Amino acid sequence: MKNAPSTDECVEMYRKMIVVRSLEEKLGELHKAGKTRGPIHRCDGQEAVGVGATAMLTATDYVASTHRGHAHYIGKGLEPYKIVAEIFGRETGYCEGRAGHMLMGCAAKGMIGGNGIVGAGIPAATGMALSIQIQKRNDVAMCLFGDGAAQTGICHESMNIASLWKLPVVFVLEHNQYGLTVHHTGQSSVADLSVRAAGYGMPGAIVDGNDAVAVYRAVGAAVERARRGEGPSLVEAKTYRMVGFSTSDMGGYQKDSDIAAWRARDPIRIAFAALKDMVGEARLAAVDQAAKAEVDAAFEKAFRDPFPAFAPDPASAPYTEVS
Amino acid sequence: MKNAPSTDECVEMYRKMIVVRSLEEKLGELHKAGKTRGPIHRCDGQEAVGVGATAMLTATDYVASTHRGHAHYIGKGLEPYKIVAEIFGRETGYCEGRAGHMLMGCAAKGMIGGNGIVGAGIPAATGMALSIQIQKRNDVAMCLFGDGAAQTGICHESMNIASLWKLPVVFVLEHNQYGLTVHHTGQSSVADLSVRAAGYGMPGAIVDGNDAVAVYRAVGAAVERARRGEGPSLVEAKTYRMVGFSTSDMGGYQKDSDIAAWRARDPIRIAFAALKDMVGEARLAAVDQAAKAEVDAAFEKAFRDPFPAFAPDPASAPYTEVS
Amino acid sequence: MALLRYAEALNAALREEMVRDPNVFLFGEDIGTYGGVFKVTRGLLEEFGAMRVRDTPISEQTLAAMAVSAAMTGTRPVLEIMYSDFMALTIDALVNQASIYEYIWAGQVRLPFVLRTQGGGGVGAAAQHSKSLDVFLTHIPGLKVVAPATPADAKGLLKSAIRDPSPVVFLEHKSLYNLRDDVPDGEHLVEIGKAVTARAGTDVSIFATSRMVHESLSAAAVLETGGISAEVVDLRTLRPLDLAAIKASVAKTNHAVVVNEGWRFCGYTAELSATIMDHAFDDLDAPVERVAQLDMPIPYSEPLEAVVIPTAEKIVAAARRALA
Amino acid sequence: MALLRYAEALNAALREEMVRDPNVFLFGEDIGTYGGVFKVTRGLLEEFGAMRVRDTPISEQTLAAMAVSAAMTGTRPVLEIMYSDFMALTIDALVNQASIYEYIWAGQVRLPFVLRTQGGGGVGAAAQHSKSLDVFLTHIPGLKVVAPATPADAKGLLKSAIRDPSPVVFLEHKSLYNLRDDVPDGEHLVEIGKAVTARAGTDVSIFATSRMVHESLSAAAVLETGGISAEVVDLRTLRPLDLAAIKASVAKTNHAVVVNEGWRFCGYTAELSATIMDHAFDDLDAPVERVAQLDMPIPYSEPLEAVVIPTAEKIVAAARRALA
Ligand SMILES: Cc1ncc(C[n+]2csc(CCOP(=O)(O)OP(=O)(O)O)c2C)c(N)n1
Ligand SMILES: Cc1ncc(C[n+]2csc(CCOP(=O)(O)OP(=O)(O)O)c2C)c(N)n1
Ligand SMILES: [Mg+2]
Ligand SMILES: [Mg+2]
Repeated sequence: MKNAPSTDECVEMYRKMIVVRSLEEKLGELHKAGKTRGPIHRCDGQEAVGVGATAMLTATDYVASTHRGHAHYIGKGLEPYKIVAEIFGRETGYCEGRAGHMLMGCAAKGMIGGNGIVGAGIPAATGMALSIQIQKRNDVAMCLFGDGAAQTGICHESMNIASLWKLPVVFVLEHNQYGLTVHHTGQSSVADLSVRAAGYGMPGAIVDGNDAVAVYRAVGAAVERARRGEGPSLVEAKTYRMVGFSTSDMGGYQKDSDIAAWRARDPIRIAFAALKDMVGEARLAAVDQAAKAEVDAAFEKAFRDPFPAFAPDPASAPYTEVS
Repeated sequence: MKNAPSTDECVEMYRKMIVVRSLEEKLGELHKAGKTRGPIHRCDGQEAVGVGATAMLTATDYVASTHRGHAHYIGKGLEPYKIVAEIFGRETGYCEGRAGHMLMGCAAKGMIGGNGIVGAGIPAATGMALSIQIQKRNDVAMCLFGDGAAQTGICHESMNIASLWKLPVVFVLEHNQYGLTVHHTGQSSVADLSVRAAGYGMPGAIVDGNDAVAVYRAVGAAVERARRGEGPSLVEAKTYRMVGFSTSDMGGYQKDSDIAAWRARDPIRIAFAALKDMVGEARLAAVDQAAKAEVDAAFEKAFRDPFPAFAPDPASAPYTEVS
Repeated sequence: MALLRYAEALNAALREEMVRDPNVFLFGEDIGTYGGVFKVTRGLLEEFGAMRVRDTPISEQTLAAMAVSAAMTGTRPVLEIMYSDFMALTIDALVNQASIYEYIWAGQVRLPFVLRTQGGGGVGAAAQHSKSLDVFLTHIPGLKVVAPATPADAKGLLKSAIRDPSPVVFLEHKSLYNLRDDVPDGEHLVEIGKAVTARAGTDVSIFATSRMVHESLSAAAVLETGGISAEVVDLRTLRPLDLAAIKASVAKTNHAVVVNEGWRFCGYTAELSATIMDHAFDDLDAPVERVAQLDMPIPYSEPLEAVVIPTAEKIVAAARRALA
Repeated sequence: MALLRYAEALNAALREEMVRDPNVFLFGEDIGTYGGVFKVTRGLLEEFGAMRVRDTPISEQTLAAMAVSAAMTGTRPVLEIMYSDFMALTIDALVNQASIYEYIWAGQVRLPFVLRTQGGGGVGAAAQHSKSLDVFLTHIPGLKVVAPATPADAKGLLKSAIRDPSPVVFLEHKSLYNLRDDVPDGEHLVEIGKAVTARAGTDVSIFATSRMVHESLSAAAVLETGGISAEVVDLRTLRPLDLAAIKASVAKTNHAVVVNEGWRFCGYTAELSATIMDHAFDDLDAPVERVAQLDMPIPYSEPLEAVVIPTAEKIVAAARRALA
């Protein structure tokens, strides 16, 4: 089938999901130890969406992410070391420590970027797609966004404009059932948000967000369509956030039974099951080990790096003559 | 049939449409004569929507209007004289000349109110419906808004919230084919905007916006539903603006053939045709004459009224101790 | 009198006003089941039910507009906007809607709503969750803007805000929620538009808002050791501003420092400086010194953020410059 | 040199820059087929086609956000927001997005976009179509804000704005579009951040922006008849502000009047007053006088609106107070 990932691509997605999970778990430990600063939004359980949706993109394609972007960062090819350095405010981070975990960007890899304003990645990707169209480039723009973000006004405005102008953008909705703590039944007037695609005259699809291959296929088809100049699509990936909304989550609103049920459908477990007969457990174990080692090394190295020195921002100067 | 207007109601809608048309035409003449101030947005050709949609409401129901609100004002029972006085900035206007034609409000009649921010009436009505629900009142809130306004983010946010909370609000979309000068094919990604209702799990209907009775029936059903506590509905009334977007319109973007075709379907002509056998032409002629006379008298009286005297706004004082 | 955290004082004010007036209701993101991300609304859903304590979708622009129209039609909405950075999404509802109706409809409606939010930096929340956008609000006619610095004022001002017939924007500070202090029980109202002298002094007046009041008090303690007697005035209400209190203090000290956590250029300190120029120029022995945030985005990394946000040290330096 | 209306000068700037750089494109409501409600983009759709001149849906918030991200990715968007009142809808894109990236991404991206809008009162457009919300923009780090008062500056500043690597908000005035004056042909660039002396004088400096420059010139003519020599400085760029020009003028006249059409409280005149206090206190013989819009919504009726908007008479009175 068209848009199906190769076996190597599947292994690579598996590897990236393990990188993300290791990163998230390590961040969780460090938070408990009081060693993080500011809120950190982990995506444990949602890795298949971010990794699967970005796996077929090139470096000149753009991705606009969210506050919960670690899987998108890794999916788009960012290095764990520079991500970790940024999260810990080091000079060697992607943004020299100025952006932090939520707002990270790497223009060279087309990750522009994390965003802490819920929904903001949607018009951002739409604008990038406009830019691509005007420059007659063959690239696409993608935004990943949550079920909470789908209720924002800019989501509506962006989808309307994208469809009207047939912009090369792919809307990937990570439906993880919650805003921060508000269940989707408390924020979305319909259960399946992809039904809204019809209101913009664009295709809408639902996919199992815990199956990276399924995500790859559905999103891949949308990416191809966008590249052909046929306009945007909406892909709704159903998934679940297995940890707190951020490191400051005090809990109490997720059902234990839900968590258990979704843990049984852990995207890494699903990928493992699908791959183990294809490539053998040994290769997967090696991949697993290497991924974890890379993340461990990233933390070790980053923690030894210096903090940045302060420099003023010339673009922000209020006076022509600096006083 | 339920929700069908009585004959008297039909005659009353006919009368109100003539009041609106006379008002608009008189404003057009005065503008040409250089006697108006600021932009004025006429609704010639759309009278059946504003008048039909508001005909079954009571004074304690609320209507949130737009920049093009004259039919809504008259529909909700406002007096031509005080409307005209407001449009000409007189002390005797509904808002003592402070609001002008676009922003007029009459709280006592539940018209709150005109609004020059496109789309703003939609969350306004939604908030009023919330207020009604919290006070356990039996009233409904309605907004009328354009096909341009339907593309705004607040339209999306409001419809989602209204449906989620089953608020007693009715969304009446006046699809007059244009924003100011942008044809609907240049601003709406779908031709029939009511398809979007499905994205909020609420009923959506299309109605002939040049037939006041059809509008009354469709909106009336939605009003009943809202009053029963079953939540919001979207009614899309297809119509056409037969004059410029405002008194400053320089034209050039509407097709003559379209204007001619819609003129043939003038809502007043349609109402006349439907009524003339029911009540006789004589009664309609009398209604027509009285309506025009009322409008003429309104202008005459208002023009003799004084301008307001300036008074500061205590609510806006920047200092506790007035300096 | 009870020893309460700032967040608990706010919670008490909300609870008391909801008991007093059935038309008061709360809405906002994560305020119900979870009790608010800063736990200000904890327990209120349980006590008052889902009709009056509503979790909402993420739709700030519409929520603010709904507060305006709900207030016009018989209820007293209290809306929580989670971070003051997101107030950017409410500006249309405030400046194009809330601001105008009491005046342009010639008194036909009043708009008794409260929009609570919290701002401020210093905790590594980075460029989109740390800003102090006070002037976006204080510039708007028809709004009142308050910013309590203590638990007692948090309670007293919030109760007054809820009873006020006009829109009140209520600015909390993320670093004050855990501040614990005595709070009067029950009917404790603090008048909107009245500053308070947080510390009396004779040599220099420091006018400050929100968390900067505490930085100013620290600064005053340092200045004291250098023999300088600083008066710290907690403005409490940013609009309408208590001009009499400002004039009286400047008349006494003849030197003024103005402190606000927001950006300097076109920020709230600009108005304070200009107001003092307008009304107390002849009392001034030196130019008013402004202490504000550096004019740039707030960086994430701790050593960078520390340079950008105003501190007691900067206030001390400003006071010394004023007296030099 | 040609005699052009302000709107025509803007049109010439857009056309020239679009010819020069294929990555410049225009979008906004009613700018294409109709040529803009103020006719600034007249003829450009016909000349450059629908790919580069786009009519848009009514979606200001998203359009502004799209300008930001399109600018980051290789194009130079010029977005028209029809009325400055609707800028309220763009504040999120400006303060939470455009403001931050050049700094927080440590120079990885530049944001060369221009956001054109027009504001101002005096024509009976009422409370939602007449405001001057300058400080909502000038308060934001990372933005440049310009406001030409003449056709020549309209052209020269717009060309510079389009070539600027950073976001520029370009404030036009609805009552200036028909102002006709000489405009240099072709490559005429006016540097952003430079004020200009519109009229030299020795007794009092009047610092003004946009249409208020013309009111100030009228005021200066009146003052002249009373023997007062007023210098009128057209600031042209509101951010970054030309501090050297301000200091030089105040050093000469020792008296200052600052004029901006927006509201007074926390408005742009507050910053001008505070800036002069910060940098020229010792040169001042009297407090800076502020002339601004009354702090209230703009009423519709002509005699009411006339009281609210600043006028030459108010500037004359302020200059006389400064010199009293
Ligand atoms: C405009 C805005 N409103 C509120 C918030 C606070 N907030 C951060 S994440 C979040 C929930 C987002 O839900 P969703 O889009 O489903 O993403 P998820 O967290 O589930 O990944 C909220 C309300 C914000 N950052 N921005
Ligand atoms: C937020 C906002 N953007 C733009 C405008 C300028 N404007 C006024 S009316 C209008 C067109 C509105 O179209 P529609 O909603 O279809 O209403 P119609 O004029 O057709 O009645 C526009 C763009 C405005 N008033 N408010
Ligand atoms: Mg979610
Ligand atoms: Mg329309």
